[in-house]
Amino acid sequence: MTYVDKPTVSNVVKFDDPKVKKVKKITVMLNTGTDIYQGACKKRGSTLKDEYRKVAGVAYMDPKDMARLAVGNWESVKVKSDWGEVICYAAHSRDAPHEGMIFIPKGPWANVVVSPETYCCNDPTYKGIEATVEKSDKEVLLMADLMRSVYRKYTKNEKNVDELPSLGEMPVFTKK
Amino acid sequence: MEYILKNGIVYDPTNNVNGDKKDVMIKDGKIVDNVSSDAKVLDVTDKLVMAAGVDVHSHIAGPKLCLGRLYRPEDSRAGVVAKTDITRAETGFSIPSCSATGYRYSRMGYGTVTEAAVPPLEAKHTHEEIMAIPNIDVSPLALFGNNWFVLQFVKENDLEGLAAFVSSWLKISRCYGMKVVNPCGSEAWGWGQNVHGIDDPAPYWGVTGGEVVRALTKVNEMLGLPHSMHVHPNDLGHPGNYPTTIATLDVVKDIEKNPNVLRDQTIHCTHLQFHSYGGTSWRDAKSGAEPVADYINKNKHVTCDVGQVTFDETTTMTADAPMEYDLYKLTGLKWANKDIELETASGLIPVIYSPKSPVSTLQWAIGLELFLLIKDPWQVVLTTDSPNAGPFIRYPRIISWLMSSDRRTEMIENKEVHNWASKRTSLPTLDRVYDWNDIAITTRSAPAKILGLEKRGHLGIGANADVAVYDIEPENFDATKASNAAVVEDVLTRAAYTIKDGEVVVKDGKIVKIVPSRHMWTNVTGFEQQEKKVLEDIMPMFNRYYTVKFENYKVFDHYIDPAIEFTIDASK
Amino acid sequence: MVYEEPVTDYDHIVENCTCAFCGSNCDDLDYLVKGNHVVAVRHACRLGASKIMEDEDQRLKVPMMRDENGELQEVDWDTALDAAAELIANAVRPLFYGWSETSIECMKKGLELTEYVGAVIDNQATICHGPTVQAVQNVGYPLMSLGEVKNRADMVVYTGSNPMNAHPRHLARYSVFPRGWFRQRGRFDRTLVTWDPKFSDTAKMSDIWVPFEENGDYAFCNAIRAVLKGKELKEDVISGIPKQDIIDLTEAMKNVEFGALFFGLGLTHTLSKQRNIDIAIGLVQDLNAYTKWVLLPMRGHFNVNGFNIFMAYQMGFPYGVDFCRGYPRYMIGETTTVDLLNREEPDVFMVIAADPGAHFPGGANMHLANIPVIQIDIHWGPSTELADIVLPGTFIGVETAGTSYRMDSVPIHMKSAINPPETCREDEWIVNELYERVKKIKEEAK
Amino acid sequence: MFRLKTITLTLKKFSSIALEFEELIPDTVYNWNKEDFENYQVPVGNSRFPLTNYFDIEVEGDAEGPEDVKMILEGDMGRVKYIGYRMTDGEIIVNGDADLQAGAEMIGGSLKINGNAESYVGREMRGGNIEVMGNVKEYCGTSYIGEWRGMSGGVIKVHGNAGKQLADCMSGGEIYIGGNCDILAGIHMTKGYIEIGGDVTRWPGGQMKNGTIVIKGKLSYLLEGFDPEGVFVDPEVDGKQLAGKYIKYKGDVGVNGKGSLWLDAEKNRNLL
Repeated sequence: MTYVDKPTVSNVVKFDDPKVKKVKKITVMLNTGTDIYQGACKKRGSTLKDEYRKVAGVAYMDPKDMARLAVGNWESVKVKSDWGEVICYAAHSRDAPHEGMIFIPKGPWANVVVSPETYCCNDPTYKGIEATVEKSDKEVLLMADLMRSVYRKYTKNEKNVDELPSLGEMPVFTKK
Repeated sequence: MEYILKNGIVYDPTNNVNGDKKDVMIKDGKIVDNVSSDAKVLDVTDKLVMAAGVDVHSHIAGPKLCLGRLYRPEDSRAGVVAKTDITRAETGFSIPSCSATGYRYSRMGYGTVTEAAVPPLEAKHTHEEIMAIPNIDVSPLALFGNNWFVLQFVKENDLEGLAAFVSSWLKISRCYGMKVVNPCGSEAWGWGQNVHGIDDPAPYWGVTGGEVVRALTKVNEMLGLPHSMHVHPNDLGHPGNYPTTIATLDVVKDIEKNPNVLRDQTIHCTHLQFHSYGGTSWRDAKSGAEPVADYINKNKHVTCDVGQVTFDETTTMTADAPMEYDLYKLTGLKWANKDIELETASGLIPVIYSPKSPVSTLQWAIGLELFLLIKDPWQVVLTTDSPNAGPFIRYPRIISWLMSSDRRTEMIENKEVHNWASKRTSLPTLDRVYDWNDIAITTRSAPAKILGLEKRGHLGIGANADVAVYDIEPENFDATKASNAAVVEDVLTRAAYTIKDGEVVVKDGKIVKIVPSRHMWTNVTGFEQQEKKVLEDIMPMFNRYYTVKFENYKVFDHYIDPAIEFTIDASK
Repeated sequence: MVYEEPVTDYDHIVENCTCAFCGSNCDDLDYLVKGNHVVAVRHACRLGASKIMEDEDQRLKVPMMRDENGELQEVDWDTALDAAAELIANAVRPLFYGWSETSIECMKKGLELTEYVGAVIDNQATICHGPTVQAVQNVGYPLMSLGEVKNRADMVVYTGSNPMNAHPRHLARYSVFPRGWFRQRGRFDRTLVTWDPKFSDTAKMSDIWVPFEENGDYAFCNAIRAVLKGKELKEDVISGIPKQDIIDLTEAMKNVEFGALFFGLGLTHTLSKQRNIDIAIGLVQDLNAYTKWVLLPMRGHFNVNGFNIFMAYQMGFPYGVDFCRGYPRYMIGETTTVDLLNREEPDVFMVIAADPGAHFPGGANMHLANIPVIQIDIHWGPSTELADIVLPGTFIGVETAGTSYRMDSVPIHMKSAINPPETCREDEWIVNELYERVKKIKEEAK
Repeated sequence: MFRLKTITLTLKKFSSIALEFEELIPDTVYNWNKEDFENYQVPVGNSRFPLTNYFDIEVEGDAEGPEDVKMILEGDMGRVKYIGYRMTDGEIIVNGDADLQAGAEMIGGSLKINGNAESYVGREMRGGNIEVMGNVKEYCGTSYIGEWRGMSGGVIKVHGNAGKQLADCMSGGEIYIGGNCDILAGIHMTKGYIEIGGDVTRWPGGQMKNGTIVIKGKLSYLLEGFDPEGVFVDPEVDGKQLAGKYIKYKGDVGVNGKGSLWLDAEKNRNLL
């Protein structure tokens, strides 16, 4: 079966650009939505796989913003909003330039930081969310591990969910 | 199961039974002349007994309806009824949900309803809704008046090809007959335009409405379809449109009727009220009912239904899309539109018919004029073009108006309606009243005959056992009294019994049984060779300009279960 | 991506299959079948192909239930169905969500179950085009079937939508590239316009790109409508667009023969949500006074529109319908899924042919961690990580036939090409089984 | 002689699944005694449970009609929907927050909420008075979805802030917001009077056909669809005397609207 290990992104981040001033953290407007890599991977059903975190656990950024944070393609960043924080990859946006704006394809990673508020219009706020981005040395979690650490449905009494062994890239269940 | 309806007062015009006290016997879903001793006796002594109602023109299932329900939750909310052990929840006033549609027709004693506008591309949708409607058989009519293939055949004057196209498209869409709506006008709407009169050609095609109606009527008789050409003429709802209407009826006058059909007419003009306006604008609009009725009185090749306005807040929906946009410009209410590739267009908009409004009142009065001026009740059928002029649940109220000129006079004199009723129409001068026999004709026998349904609309031996009994004693009740109008409406709204194919589905105005509605469709045989050739000829155009594959275009059998197939031999 | 030789090793081809991905419902797909597997797909886009060439590793094949340690265990169908029925029968505020990736035939059973137990039934429209439906209900809906655009349109506008990513064949099959009856030169006979803050993949190939600012949609459309009414604009720049550009664009839109506006979640998800569509519809209605204009929402799932149509004809309301009082109730923000989850009302959640775990905000999903979740789906997804009972369905349009409605409401019968895995059951069968078993429990309680 | 029946319901158990209160309005309960309430089953989700599961009930005095009734709801009614729904007379006081649809389709009488209220306060209200001491969420005084005839009468007073899309399709009555107001107040409005004491974010009067909106605070975004008609000092608007300088706009021209929008001139100098 043909599929990508990660989306194709250009790689023209100029870290040495004298015009960009290095900072630890930037404030951005976060948008989410679909994109073709996310769509293809999700509907194929490969959501446990490394591919899914590469196509949905990624923040597409403007190269200038990446330079400011000194973060390169496929390095980790922490995205934080009023509703939570999540580690995802940084990658050069195909739609750049759009300084001060990041795009995370819809998926479990985006869900952590978007707003559930519908303003009585049944549709939550998936776009135009204020967030901060900073470089991180943490690894982006695989889907199953992310779901476990965010919702803790079956690990309520676990002290430290993040130290549990990874659930991996294959379904985990006991056969008859 | 056998039944015997005892001592009812029976009105069965088809068989010249005019209010006689007699029994009606039922066996295996048919009317019979005797039943065994274990037949169940239903005592209906002195009660009004008729065949179940037949509706010749209504909009109850399909894309338009669904769009209406989807974008008018405020209308759905207006008819909410909770589920019971037998019935599912109901919603909707002017555009009821599917189950509500079946229940409400059934409660009024109706058994057969014509869905008057099916775009073949979305025929599956119509049939899906018919599957969701209980207790009434449905005869859907497919739209042909603006179909590109039809326009092409008419342009090339290829009637043979057109006939083959029609017969195969009836199979593909599983429809009962042909419908033409604002011929060439809806195609013009593809460019935001309309046509005016029957000689105004559609842009690019250079074909006129008159030519389309004539060609399709010829084909209809060539094939001998059970129902005739069913036309919604051009210029609907425009003051001064009655000459167009008469011209449309006259353009087919010389066409021979197929000898094998039950019906007498070659053309059925629907919701005639909307097509019988005089004047030049709404400022000087007046009734055009007299000339139109006069033409129909002189011409037996024509039948019509009225499309009576009922003074309700309703939803208009028609394949006459340009007309709906005109309405939008008038009222500014929320306008919906749905154009369908290579076939048709349609539009919707909520409308409020108010007795205080001069225009609404004029339309109301014109409808009644047509009922009263057309002499032969077999030529004029009761409809509201539901929901366009009003929801079908108002039929009983219309009947109360037809049966009492006192009630009509009362409405005019007590200023219940605007004075245009007397200033712009002849209604006040018409004191004719319908008796129960006339009512039976206009709501059962005539529509059944016009549709070419020999087993419906009457109680003769062998007819389908579709029967309605109403809790009223015709012999001891004066329907002409204005004060009795409310009683008539009330009683006819909730049948004492509605029997469908020999099963009691309504008792004392309540649904007691759910039976699936059947899909009525016409299967033309003896034309296979021509059909094969035509399909080969048009396939390149189909493949290039439709957005679905031909294989996925047709309506499969499982969408019309259960079905009634009307097989006709076109070679005869 | 590596180059692969075309697949030549197959038993037979099944033609004219319908794609079970987006609302374009392309019905011209050819499946190359070997054994009981689709080994290749012709004519599909990258999205469609990837869904049909599914990931076998994550295919749900057996019913599963959580054990006391919260681990999923394979169980037999009866055990799983009885447990699910028990939960539903005893629920006070059950919510049945999803439906957009299954057949109308299955929805029929689902609605009967919903009505019987007095549940809330809702679909993905509630998180995508719900605001569109609301706007339609407020101001109207001038739409068309896609062939009208293909045959007539000389201007096509996409706004808040990126079909090159979400509906890859939309431009190629319906709107921009195909040769139409009145547009024999295809792309050359049409002007393609994109209104979008981002220079999206669709904007990149457009003739005109109007990059209005984020959340500027409403004011932008309002300005165009004002210009149409002959008003002199006050500001020099509106929503980030220079005054003159707006005037020129308005003129251009007035002077086409047939214009079509397609819009997506970029409108429904930004600040003024349904009002963005509300005013866009108003704009199209205004334009019809000058020339022909139509619009259409870019629906996401192959049957998301189907559910809305099905609910409309069955119950008079399109989505978010609450039967808890015995009659249908539709109240935006009160009977809709995300609001109910935010309010922590539901006590049992059944998800069928949908993936809230992947698509609901965490704040809403948090409640799914507190209540029993029943999942009916074909793949192991984020929702499976929150599911207590998992019932494996079958793949509509590949393994099971069914009815769907395209984004423009054209009904399509999706045929099946291969047999489902023996251990899976058709969605319709599963939901009907639940209905029968719930009825049994309820009747016995009486 | 003066009669009064006081019915006090004090919350003792909070249900996260909302209770529906449309049956407990003065019109239906004026002749109920304590036992009637104790025997009453309140709708909760798809079931009904005894009212006593959730409330302590006190009933004092007697009434001949709804006008004699005073209902007091003590505690957090944040999960009690449809309080005062379609009431025609009498008085309801909520000492706490109120859930969705408070005073929806109200015809007469008065409803006072000594706390915050959820969305749909006074939806399609036809008469009577609603007073909210705290904030209201979205769609206060709005119409039902799809219905183009919204709130047609009565008065809504909110001392706090109002959420988005206040009074959608308003076609009569008066609304007073003491605090700030979010986007699109009076959208699609055709008649009636809206007065906002505080600041407004964006686009008041979008697609309004007629009616009046007065904004005494700062407006951040005005729509292009509004034409200035000059500055007026101490204008009289819909029979109400406003103090100070106001800029008057007419709109929304996008729909040939004849509505009037009044902005405090001092707070909105940038528009002068």
